[in-house]
Amino acid sequence: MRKISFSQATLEAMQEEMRRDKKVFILGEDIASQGGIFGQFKGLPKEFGHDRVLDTPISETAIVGTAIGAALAGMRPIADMHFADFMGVCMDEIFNQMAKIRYMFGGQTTVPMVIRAPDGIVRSAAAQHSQSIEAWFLHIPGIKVVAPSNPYDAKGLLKAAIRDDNPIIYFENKDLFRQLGEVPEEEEVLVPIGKAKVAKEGKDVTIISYSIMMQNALEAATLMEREGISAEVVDLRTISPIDKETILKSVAKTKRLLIAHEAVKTGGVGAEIAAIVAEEGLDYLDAHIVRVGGKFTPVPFSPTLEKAYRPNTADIVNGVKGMF
Amino acid sequence: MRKISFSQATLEAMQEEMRRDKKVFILGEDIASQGGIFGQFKGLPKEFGHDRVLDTPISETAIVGTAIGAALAGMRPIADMHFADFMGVCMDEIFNQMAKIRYMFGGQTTVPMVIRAPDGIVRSAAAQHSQSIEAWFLHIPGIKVVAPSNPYDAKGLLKAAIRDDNPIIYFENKDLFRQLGEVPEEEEVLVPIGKAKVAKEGKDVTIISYSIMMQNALEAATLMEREGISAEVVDLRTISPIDKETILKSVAKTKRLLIAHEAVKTGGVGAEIAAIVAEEGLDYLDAHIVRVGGKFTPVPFSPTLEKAYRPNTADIVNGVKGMF
Amino acid sequence: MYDKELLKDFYTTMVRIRYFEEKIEEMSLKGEIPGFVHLYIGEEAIATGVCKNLTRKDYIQSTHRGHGHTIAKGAQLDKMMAELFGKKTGYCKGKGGSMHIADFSVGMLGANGIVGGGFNLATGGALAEKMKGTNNIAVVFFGDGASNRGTFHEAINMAAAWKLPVIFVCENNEWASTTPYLEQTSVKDIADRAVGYGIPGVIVDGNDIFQVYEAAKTAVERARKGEGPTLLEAKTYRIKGHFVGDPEMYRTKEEVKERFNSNDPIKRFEENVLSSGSLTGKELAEIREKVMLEVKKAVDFAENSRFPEVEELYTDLYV
Amino acid sequence: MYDKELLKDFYTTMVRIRYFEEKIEEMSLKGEIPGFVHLYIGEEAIATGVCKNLTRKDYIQSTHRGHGHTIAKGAQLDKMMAELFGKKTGYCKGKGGSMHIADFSVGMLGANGIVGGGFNLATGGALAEKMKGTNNIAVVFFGDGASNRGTFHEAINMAAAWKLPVIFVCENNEWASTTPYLEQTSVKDIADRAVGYGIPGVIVDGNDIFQVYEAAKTAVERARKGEGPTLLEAKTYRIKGHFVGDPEMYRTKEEVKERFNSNDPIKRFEENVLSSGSLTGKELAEIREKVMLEVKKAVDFAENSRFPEVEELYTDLYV
Ligand SMILES: Cc1ncc(C[n+]2csc(CCOP(=O)(O)OP(=O)(O)O)c2C)c(N)n1
Ligand SMILES: Cc1ncc(C[n+]2csc(CCOP(=O)(O)OP(=O)(O)O)c2C)c(N)n1
Ligand SMILES: [Mg+2]
Ligand SMILES: [Mg+2]
Repeated sequence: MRKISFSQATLEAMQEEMRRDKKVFILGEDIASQGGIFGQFKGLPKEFGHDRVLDTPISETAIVGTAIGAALAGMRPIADMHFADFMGVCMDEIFNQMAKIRYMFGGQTTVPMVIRAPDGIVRSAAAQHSQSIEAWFLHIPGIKVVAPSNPYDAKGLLKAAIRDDNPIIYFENKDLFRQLGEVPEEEEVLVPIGKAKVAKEGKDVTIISYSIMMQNALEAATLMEREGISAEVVDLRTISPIDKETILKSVAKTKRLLIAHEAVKTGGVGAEIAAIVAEEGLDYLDAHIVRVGGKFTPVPFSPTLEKAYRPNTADIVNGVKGMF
Repeated sequence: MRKISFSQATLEAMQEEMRRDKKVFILGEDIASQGGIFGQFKGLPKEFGHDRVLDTPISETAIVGTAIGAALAGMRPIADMHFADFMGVCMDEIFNQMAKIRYMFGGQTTVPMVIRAPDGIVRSAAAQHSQSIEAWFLHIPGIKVVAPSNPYDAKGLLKAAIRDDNPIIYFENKDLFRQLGEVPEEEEVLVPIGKAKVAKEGKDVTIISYSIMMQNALEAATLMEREGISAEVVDLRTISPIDKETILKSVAKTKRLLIAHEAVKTGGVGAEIAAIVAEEGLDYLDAHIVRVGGKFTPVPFSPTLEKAYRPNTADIVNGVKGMF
Repeated sequence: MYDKELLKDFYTTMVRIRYFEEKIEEMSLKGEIPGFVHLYIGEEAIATGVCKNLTRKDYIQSTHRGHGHTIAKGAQLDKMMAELFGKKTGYCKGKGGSMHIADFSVGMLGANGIVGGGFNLATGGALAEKMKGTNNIAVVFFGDGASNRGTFHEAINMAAAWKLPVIFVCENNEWASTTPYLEQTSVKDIADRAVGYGIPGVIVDGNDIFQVYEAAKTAVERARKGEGPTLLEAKTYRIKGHFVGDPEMYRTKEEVKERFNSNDPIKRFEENVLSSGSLTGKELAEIREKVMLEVKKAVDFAENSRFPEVEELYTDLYV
Repeated sequence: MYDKELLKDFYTTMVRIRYFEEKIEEMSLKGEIPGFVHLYIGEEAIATGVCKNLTRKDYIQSTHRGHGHTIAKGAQLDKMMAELFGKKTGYCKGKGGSMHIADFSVGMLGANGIVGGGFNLATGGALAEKMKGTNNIAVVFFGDGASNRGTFHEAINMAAAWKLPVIFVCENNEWASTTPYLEQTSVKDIADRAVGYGIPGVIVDGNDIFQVYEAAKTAVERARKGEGPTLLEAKTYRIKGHFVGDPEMYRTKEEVKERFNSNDPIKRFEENVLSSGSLTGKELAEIREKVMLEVKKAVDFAENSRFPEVEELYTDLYV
């Protein structure tokens, strides 16, 4: 099958959905003139015009706020955040408006929109350009949150997000943009929101991850296979609503659980997963749960420190070994 | 001992610290002219003048941003958020500036400031005026987060926060403001940040809570006592950094754990506590962990729905009973 | 000269707002209406004068003080009242309440508990209509206090740079909660801020419905023609406390009374139409009676409606 | 007439910025400097002209394009270079890098990776000095793009309402990353926005250090006297890509070259002082050589420094 980059996969998703539905448009900083920092918008204005691919002022509250307003008026906007780190600027629009409008107005409207949010560590971008903050949004009812780990899912989840009538935050890891992966050209790629995927079957331990840490999870699984530990790797794909069923099913089978994400470990998505299992699957467990995540500091600049900050494959392997 | 209200306790903390240190000042919306919505600033301008008790424009980024700037310039500001719900407006200032400045500048400075954030449900204030969002801040390295449950702690934690050289978020539950409690007049009240407190000893189950849900936790403990279940109730007091030691010690003793907070259960502080125990204290457990928290919806307006939304004492009792 | 029907319309809407709100105040003080309630009494001419230029396809975004806007845009009093009571027959099925009143069916896209939360949403509505090629427009109402929020700036800059059909209507009632606006706002006339966006900034007497109507008309025409936004400042005064129950220790009762007596927009309208002979005292009285009845019915409707069932907590969250 | 020492100072600082940055560009392209690097080349007259009016006790807040401000405020090149290399001898012990360069010891309170992040912080610094009763002031540098952030509005309104000693210096270099500023900014002259806050809005040729210096001097005096903020717009042009490595597909090389050749602030300064006879060619050459050596030493220092130890990850977080 043909291989395309993660960035290209998101681009195709946009193209297909913008062709399919005139109501879909995109707005964000520096997306039209040069195609986005990671090339993820390249060529869109050429096909769809500058009326549907809007470069905006540096005004994050206006980017998300106008997207919400446009959604209320029947459009299906996609708002690009440039870096997920800038979501703090428009956090009010996200959690007090976007997430609550449907509910607090008693279902009078829908808010069909997508926020694209490139996150994660990328070549020493330092404290304000390297964050993974998906856990905040897990705690906010009224939105859905997805985080693809590969080009196929990147395309399928973005297309599904654009079609969904709920507001969706699409976290895309910056370091994944150049990753290549198989994405069929012939058939339509749609990945259902709300369903985790067993990326690799196994029987001794469950590793749950998502986004870029899936690479480490799979690598760890391969390494451990050689030492006789069979790991099942679950790709969460959707962070909210979290797919409890798949999680519990896997843990029931393997009896052991490790969760890995790049975001800070404390208060991260891993905490919620561990809690779910401690509440509803405690009896399955033959060993303590392990969480692997970013250290409890801002992301430092210097490459040596950045490396020390970031969770890695060895952390996963060691975490699992400690369970036996 | 004399009894004063929670609101009065915070007022005394401010007075004492403002007398003690000229660098301490406070800024926020509508705090000077009428003393704050909950009376928590009453009379301050009279003693300290309008130069140290500043009414501000409706500009949350400016309130927190200027507080940060003033802290860098050697002052010790206290910024009032009016409602914790408005923290989304200045989330960037909180998490990208306040929390990171010391670290990303390599320790060149300190950022001694306090953000006061009234949170929680109060008489049908609805979706945008009832939230408890402390869990977000647990996930942000570089800040400390406290949440008193009674007048004594309200005073002691606020005084300690004002003296601390780190940026601190002080969540104060709106419905607690009128609560009365013993606070000695003669001695200085200081509650150490970072230490949880065993509010009631017990041996069959540990209930961890903080802020207003401590009332439900203690009430549940009393009810269960009658049925022969002895609950140990731990008041977290500080949410970040979380006091692992006290938590694990209590669970080691009781073998059972329930965590209760008003904030949405999913992705809440309870998730982190459950995860800590699943990681480091799994062997202690004789039963699954239970989390009690707000339902997964925005806070609804109608009293009947608001009541259904809010976790209560019965939820705690039932949660514990399910463990036996 | 104004059409007689339009004048009756003006009066009906203003009185509808006034009577509705007087009832709300009463009910709120009695404890029958939960939550925070902010009254619009004394500012009726603004919502009315602006909205009479709009169709149902135009959008408005409102504030925490939103009953007046909602009524002026054409919402029904009964469903509003039920919402304020927290009943399931309310516009938001009891999930919203006063601070989140809305009627999407008439283009009233919501009150907002976040001061300054509506600027960008209105701008987005305007963007959508522009993209769709209609000539519908959007209006956002906001207070003097809200003019100091960053969202004011981001929304107006974007709207002006993109020439969007949106009108920014500042209701300068001299107070932001307990704070006199001049203490925290760096300009006397908020309309001056229009200069920084290269758009018209217009000041009107907000208690004179004719001035409001005419200025809004010009702004609406401009917007419909694709010439971009206008910043319209209506000078008024907040007659009631910030919210029902406000002890109002920051100003004197006399000050308020005097401002109201000398400058009640409804009285001014009555004097105007009576002295010019455009409407008769009888015609006005008929309108008042009709509205009085309507408010009474709305209360009955609300009182006889049920609270939502506990299961409804979970509905209307996701599609 | 300018004092000779001041002129030498002007030149030294501008050349120091230029040479430092040229070296940075080279090192960054070679991959020896990690992270995003934004160059200030061509805008040197602004930071220099403004900061020569300041003392070490005054504060500045900077941007993502912060090397120039840092140097102009008096920081050392060696510690800066080490920081950019990610070494533990850097100003931030390698934790910050280019986007978070700072030297608190000279009142340089930080570059900022968040566009528009500095407005309120500077205002807070000014507030603190006012409360302490000093006559120190704060300056915040920001771009044309940043002038559309809500923080611009909230900070200037507060500073103006409270008459705080802070100066808002807009470096209008015509570009916000890949976007020409006029496409997304609703006014041609950002200084026009001053009207909306009732403060002076002043425009200068930002590539003429004398103009910048004089206008900043007036603003600084005003601030020190307690008369409040000034919005100072310096017109300039971004010579380099938005960041080192920017493919710059949104404009032509010719356009940039022409703008630089015709309007290099350093060349303009040289021509000025040479033609007026204020400084000789020899004096200028000496300064250049001295600075060249200084930059070389800074690189040596950085290259010979060590990367932070892994354990340092956990230091400098809490007190
Ligand atoms: C972002 C935000 N900050 C603060 C508040 C609290 N608050 C509610 S209304 C109000 C005053 C609003 O004043 P103004 O905009 O002039 O409107 P008015 O009440 O006078 O109609 C304040 C401070 C809020 N709801 N949202
Ligand atoms: C809040 C925020 N939004 C977006 C960005 C991404 N960004 C970095 S620099 C820049 C352009 C800034 O333009 P301007 O303010 O004119 O400064 P200049 O780069 O021209 O000096 C953008 C969009 C950011 N860092 N922060
Ligand atoms: Mg007002
Ligand atoms: Mg620029």
